[in-house]
Amino acid sequence: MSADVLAELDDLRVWFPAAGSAPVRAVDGVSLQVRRGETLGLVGESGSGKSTTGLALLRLVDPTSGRVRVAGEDVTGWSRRRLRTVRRRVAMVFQDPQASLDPRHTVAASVAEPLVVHRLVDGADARRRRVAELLDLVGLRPELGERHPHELSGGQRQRVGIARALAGEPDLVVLDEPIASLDLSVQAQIMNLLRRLQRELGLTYLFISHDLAAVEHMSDRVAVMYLGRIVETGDPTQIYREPAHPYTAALLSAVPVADPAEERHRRRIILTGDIPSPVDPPSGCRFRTRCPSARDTCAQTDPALEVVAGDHRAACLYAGDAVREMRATPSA
Amino acid sequence: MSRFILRRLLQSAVVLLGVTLVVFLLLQLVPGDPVRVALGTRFDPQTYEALRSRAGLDRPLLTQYLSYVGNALTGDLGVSFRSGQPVTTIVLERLPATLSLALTAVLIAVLIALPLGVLAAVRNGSALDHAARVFSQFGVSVPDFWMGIMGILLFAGVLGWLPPSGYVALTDDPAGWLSHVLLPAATIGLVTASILTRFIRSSVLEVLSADHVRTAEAKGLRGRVVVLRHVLRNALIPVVTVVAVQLASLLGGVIVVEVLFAWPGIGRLTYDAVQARDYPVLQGAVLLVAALFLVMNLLVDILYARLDPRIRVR
Amino acid sequence: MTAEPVLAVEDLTVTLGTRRGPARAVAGVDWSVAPGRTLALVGESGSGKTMSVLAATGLAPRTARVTGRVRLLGEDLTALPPQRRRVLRGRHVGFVFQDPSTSLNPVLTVGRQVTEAAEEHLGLTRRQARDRAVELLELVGIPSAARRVDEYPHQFSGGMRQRVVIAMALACDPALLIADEPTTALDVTTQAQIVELVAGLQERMGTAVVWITHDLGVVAGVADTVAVMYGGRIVEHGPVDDVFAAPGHPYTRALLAARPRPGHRDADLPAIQGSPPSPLDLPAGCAFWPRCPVRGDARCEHELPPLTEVGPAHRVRTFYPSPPTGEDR
Amino acid sequence: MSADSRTRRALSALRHDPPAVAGAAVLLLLVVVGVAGQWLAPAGVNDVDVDQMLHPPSWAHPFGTDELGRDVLSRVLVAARVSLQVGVVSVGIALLVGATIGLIAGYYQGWVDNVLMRGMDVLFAFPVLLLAVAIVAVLGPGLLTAMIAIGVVYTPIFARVTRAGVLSVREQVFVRAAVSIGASDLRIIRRHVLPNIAAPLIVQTSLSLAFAILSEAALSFLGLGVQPPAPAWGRMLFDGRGFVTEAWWLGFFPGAAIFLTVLAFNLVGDALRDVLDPRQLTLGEARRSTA
Repeated sequence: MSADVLAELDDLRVWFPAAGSAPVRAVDGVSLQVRRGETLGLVGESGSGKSTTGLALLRLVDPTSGRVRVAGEDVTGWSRRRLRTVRRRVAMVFQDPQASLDPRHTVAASVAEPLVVHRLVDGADARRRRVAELLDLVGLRPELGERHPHELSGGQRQRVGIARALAGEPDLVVLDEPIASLDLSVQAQIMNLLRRLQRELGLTYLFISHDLAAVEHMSDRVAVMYLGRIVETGDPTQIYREPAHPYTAALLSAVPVADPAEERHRRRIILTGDIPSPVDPPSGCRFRTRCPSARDTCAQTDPALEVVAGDHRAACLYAGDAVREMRATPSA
Repeated sequence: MSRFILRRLLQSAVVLLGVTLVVFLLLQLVPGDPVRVALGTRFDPQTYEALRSRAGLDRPLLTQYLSYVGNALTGDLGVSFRSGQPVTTIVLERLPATLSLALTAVLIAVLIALPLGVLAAVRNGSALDHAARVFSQFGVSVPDFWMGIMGILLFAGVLGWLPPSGYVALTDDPAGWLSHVLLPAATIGLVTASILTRFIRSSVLEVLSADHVRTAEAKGLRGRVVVLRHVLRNALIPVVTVVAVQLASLLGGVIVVEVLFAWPGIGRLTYDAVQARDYPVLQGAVLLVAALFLVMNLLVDILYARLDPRIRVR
Repeated sequence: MTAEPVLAVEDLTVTLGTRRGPARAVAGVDWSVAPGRTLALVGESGSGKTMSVLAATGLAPRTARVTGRVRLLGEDLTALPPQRRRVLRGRHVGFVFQDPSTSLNPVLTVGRQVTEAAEEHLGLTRRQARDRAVELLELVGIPSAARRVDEYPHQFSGGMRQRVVIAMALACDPALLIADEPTTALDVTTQAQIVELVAGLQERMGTAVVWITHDLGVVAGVADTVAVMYGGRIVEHGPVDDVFAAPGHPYTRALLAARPRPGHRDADLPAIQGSPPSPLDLPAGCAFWPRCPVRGDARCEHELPPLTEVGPAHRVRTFYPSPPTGEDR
Repeated sequence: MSADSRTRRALSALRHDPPAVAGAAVLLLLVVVGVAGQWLAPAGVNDVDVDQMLHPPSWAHPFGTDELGRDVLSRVLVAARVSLQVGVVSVGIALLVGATIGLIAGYYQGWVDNVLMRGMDVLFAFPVLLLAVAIVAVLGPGLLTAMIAIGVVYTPIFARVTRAGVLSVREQVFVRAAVSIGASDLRIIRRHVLPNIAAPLIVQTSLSLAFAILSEAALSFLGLGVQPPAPAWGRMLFDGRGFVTEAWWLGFFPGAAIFLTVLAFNLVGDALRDVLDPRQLTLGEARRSTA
């Protein structure tokens, strides 16, 4: 793992035991690298396994198979105690700002927890000063430190979550749906804040979200996930213009555009049916049961991520052609 | 579904085994020699030797326990230190009295708590709601034996409507049984009613605030239909388990009420066994009650699974 | 030209009693929707968009004080006795709520729930109701409806459950369908299916639709007219094309600009500072004043701006409507 | 726990809740009587006065006299100490042992959880009073054994409440956040789990005190509590039941004392539940609040 790769997953599988049936294959063979300074976007719908992938990277969930490497170490089999040493390097920001803060603790106490756990400052004064710095860094008045989470707005709580994540001076921050439960106007504030912090502190982000527009806006590279697998990866603007995998095309086509004229006249690719059960995914390509241009061969082979052009890859036997075919035929 | 039952059966079996261990160990806690303590003034060597060997108290602890469990499985719970009669028959004789008292009490409780609890929730904040809350608050706090004494004073003493105590078997003379069971059953029933009222009220309140009830209102269904079809059905599923648990706990015979009303149930038997230091009978009574409790709980879980389609239909 | 509106709300005000004092969730709102047309109510949390619809149809919480006039198919609901209002609502208005996993009764079969309104209001027998249920489930695209009509909600996926809720809302062939964030809890591909489904049904049945959402993309796709709500009031109201092309109110403009657009990755987003107001302490003047980039003069803070015309049927509630040119989109 | 605003808000809410205030007042009175009972008592608890037997309530004997001519008021006052002592000590045992078991079972789960909780199920299988009676029967009646018996009997309830609290806190996102920060299990338990299960435990303690006092009264009613001539409310009721028709006060006053004490603990317990348990607060309010 070269120096500038902060975290890496190698053919990761995370299966959860399910009562009375085969295990749920939340993540079923995912490999990815997060390089220093970049924002890797992980986009997909519910059931795609994107959050589980993030949790596996932080070893908050035990992998069933495959390797997890963080900050140059293969931490796949490490015990919780041993993991604590590496925890400081990788921080996490959660979707629900209120749930991620202990209601009994003041804002200052929550932000200070990494400082105390890793003994980064000694003495209460130094800690108080550092907390004030962190709150200011995320655009909050230091006197908010004495408040409790329920006295703050959603946006303010998420800023506290970010301040806490930065307290341990991490290299990599995993953002799990950081703006999903915020109001529209507040979402923009938090996205701007995250970008500014990345520029100022040289942070690396894994940005997990179902919001395609936000992922495109935030990410240098993006990976689209479906039913526990990465189906397409590459430069977001390029992929959003020329998706190679039929699922990505359908996903992009499903996002409504905030322009009435365009929204009324654009041709949509409407997928039929529901996402299959992750307990026994379809044979061969797992998207074939919903893919408008699926062929017989799709049922036999389980396509790997093949290069389409440069850094742009897709896991489809007919990458590119399938999408062109879908767009040619009138919408379903 | 069956996997669920199997797991619960296994669990209950393990707990029952644990119960037999606790009941067996009770005897070991007796300071000194249980038989000598039990015989006390009535001590004579022959009975002492006979009882000791019958109970096999000289053998090592483990063998004693294993034989106790082995015998228990075949229905043999040893013999009474006092009368020498088999414990099993003594205890089973008293079961009908406790059963009839417990069932009557729970019936009274449900007849009071169901309407009161539901109405208090549906008319949340009304005078009835406050009354229900005061009633359940008071009911839970009243010592049942005090209520019994006051009941005897009023209905037997002052009004003379009911006998102060005593028991008549239902099978012998139903009218006589009824007049005797009313006061003790009401005493227990009021306490149980207040527990149930509180639970039913909060269960109904919780369902009333569920989204699907708002959906039903949106559909313009009549108030009664919304409550009957969309509230009660959901709210009463958990209530069934609470009622069953209350019934199961009353199977132990509410000792104080049975003592107060001279009701020859298992509770009274336990009290007499304690007075007479008749430990095998005490063990037998406690074991039977705990076993009944476990069986009731098992039935309740299975019933709950049948009632709630989310569990019944996988 | 406009047909008799299916539902018309005039000067609707809703005040809720909460532990921390009275909260004015809706402060004088007017809107209406004609047959076959779709009105979108858009706004952030606490804007009063859902409460205005619930209050209009008599579903506001008991502690709420509702004033103003609400005409459903010509009858003023606020003047009717509760029973009559209940019947009118049940018969002529269908509801689709946000969370499909809690909108259905978990212990009742899907078929029973879909047509119980029809039994109540159209007098269908149990037999007829069951057939109607299968018909409705097929109409909303649920495979093998005849078998699934006797299944329970937990046996359906999120998307399928929402289709059941839609079938339920259409059971009495209502004149109006109220959809309160019907696709917010769904994935974007499922959302596309549901939007497609509702559009198709509306066309076929001529139903008027009030669609509540906070997603501007959805508004652009479904709405004929749009009302932007903020702090319990409508701050902009007009045909969807005009409002999107030339937003008159600073808040609408800011909302449209705040969404990330493909290909604009380099620039930061023009975010609106602060957060939406709480109905407990609504400012006296314009509710958006504390966050408004324009803030023309003192009147904004103390005086409630009236609704002023900026185009045909296009009104904004601000002292500083932007000129109806489109240059700052 | 810092004097956070949630606790201040809780205390102020308590003040405006009449039943809670009444309950707290009675409890205060009980503690005073419990501590200073014998000095407050107008007469000695065992002053037998043959020609004063079974006198109805009067100025001299506000609660009347019993079958041995003893002043019932004095005996009730002194007996308060017994009930309070048994209640507090037994609930203390149950809280300590039960909460520890519940904490371990809830946090570590796996076979530890299974073994501990099956053990608790075993104790749960016995009706409360029946088990207490059995324990006292073998250990011999008396104050200490009553405390032990009631303590043992209420341990499972605390184990279950604690375990449920720990399980629900473990699922919270802020605990996962603490793990992601690298906090140790011990720190997570001390800083995050315990403070968040304090509320249900406080409520359970108050309610259990009520039931413990009822249990003590029942035990002493059956003659298995503190032995005569020491006064105990339950025993006074038992002795008085024979005279209930001609001397109503023998049955009424001791019973009323039990009832008031238990009611007080219940009122305070319920008030604490409404104030401390956020779920209670949000249940009604959230569902119908502004959308």
